[in-house]
Amino acid sequence: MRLIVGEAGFDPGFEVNEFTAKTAGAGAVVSFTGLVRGGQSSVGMMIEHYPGMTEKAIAAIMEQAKKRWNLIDCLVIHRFGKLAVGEPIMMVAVAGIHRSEAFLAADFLMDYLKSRAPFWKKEIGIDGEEWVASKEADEAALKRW
Amino acid sequence: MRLIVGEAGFDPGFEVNEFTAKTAGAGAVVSFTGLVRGGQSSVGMMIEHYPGMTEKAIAAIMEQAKKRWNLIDCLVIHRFGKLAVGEPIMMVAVAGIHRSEAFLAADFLMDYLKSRAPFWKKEIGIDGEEWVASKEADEAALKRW
Amino acid sequence: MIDVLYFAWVRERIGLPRETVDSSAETVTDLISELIAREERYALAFSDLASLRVALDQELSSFDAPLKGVREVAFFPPMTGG
Amino acid sequence: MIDVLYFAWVRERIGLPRETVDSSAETVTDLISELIAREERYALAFSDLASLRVALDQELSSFDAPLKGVREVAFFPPMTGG
Repeated sequence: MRLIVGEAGFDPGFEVNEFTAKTAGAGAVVSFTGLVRGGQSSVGMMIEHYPGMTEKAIAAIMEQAKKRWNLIDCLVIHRFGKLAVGEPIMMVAVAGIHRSEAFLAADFLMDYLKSRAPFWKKEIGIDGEEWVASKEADEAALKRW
Repeated sequence: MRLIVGEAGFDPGFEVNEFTAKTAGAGAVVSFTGLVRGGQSSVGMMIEHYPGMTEKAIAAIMEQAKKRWNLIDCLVIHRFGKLAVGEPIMMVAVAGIHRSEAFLAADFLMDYLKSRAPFWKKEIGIDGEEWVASKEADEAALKRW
Repeated sequence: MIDVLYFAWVRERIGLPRETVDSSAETVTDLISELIAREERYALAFSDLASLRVALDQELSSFDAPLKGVREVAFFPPMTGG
Repeated sequence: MIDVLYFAWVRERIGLPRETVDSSAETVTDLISELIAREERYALAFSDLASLRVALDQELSSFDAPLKGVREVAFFPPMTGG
């Protein structure tokens, strides 16, 4: 398992290839990449996090996913700091023996990262900044698992 | 939308990056890569397909996914011919505004490619060859949609 | 005249990937009956229709579908793509 | 002595990211009451507990949790990662 929490940009395609190359026996690799969306007035994003807790919380979520779906491996990269529109914010990659487990695990990881990893996004617009509000649907999504 | 059906190998990471670079406005990119799994006696795979129908069937499935989940774009690459253990067989990539649509669309594409795109896999083992049997679960999976 | 294509183990059992058949069959089932009557290898390939699929002009179809206007019929086992 | 950390808009309202507090509060709620009593900006930050979350020693917790043995308390809005 590999977890990177950092300010630096990353290359999702490179990362998924590196990840796949190390997972002998996998039949299925699912990856998710979250990108900074542009809006009419949005010029970027600022992400704050809780150093220490972030790593612990994500490692626990990965451990849980790996065990529950018998994954061969999983990867999480999550950035903080200032990001421009179009840049990757984070990615997960999951390698499983079969497809269904890989899809479920990636979906699970995303649901948990969204509501249980201590990151807070602030949208930077031309007219000012605004904290992204959490959605009730995000919290509700955890009940699926 | 981009569809490639061919014998040549491909680089999943490169393809997902190319795909992402062209999808302005996407917040979520989900990719799936299917790989040839090795077994105790498995040394590779031979994939047969129905030229003409393959392209038509996949294009129709992509069109349906794109409309239903309001995707920004989607990509399907599927190989035929002889493949070695560890090689990528196929991939899908889906770009959506939000995460949930991208996950659903990728899952849908995979379910349909599995049972509605005219490919037939034959496992090549050290002791002989055997056609991969379809699973009832694969057909049942289509009822989810 | 109709083009008949075979894939995967259907192709292997029949021993060829495609052939042009002079048939006046009205439905897929009729065509299968004509083929079975020809030779043992066809009877073998078509012995269990539940394990077969058919496409008419490259669209999945059913065995009772009419063949009127169809130029290409393909028989194959359930697909295993992805 | 307990380290109290603030994130996102909680940090902005209170005006600092962390501070060390000399407190004998027995629960998180008690600690919040002490902070609110200090200054208006705390009262503002803690005016709606439903929109706040708390972590004790980097584990999500509840407001009625005891503080005995806890070295680090963090207050923040619901997370928006991913």
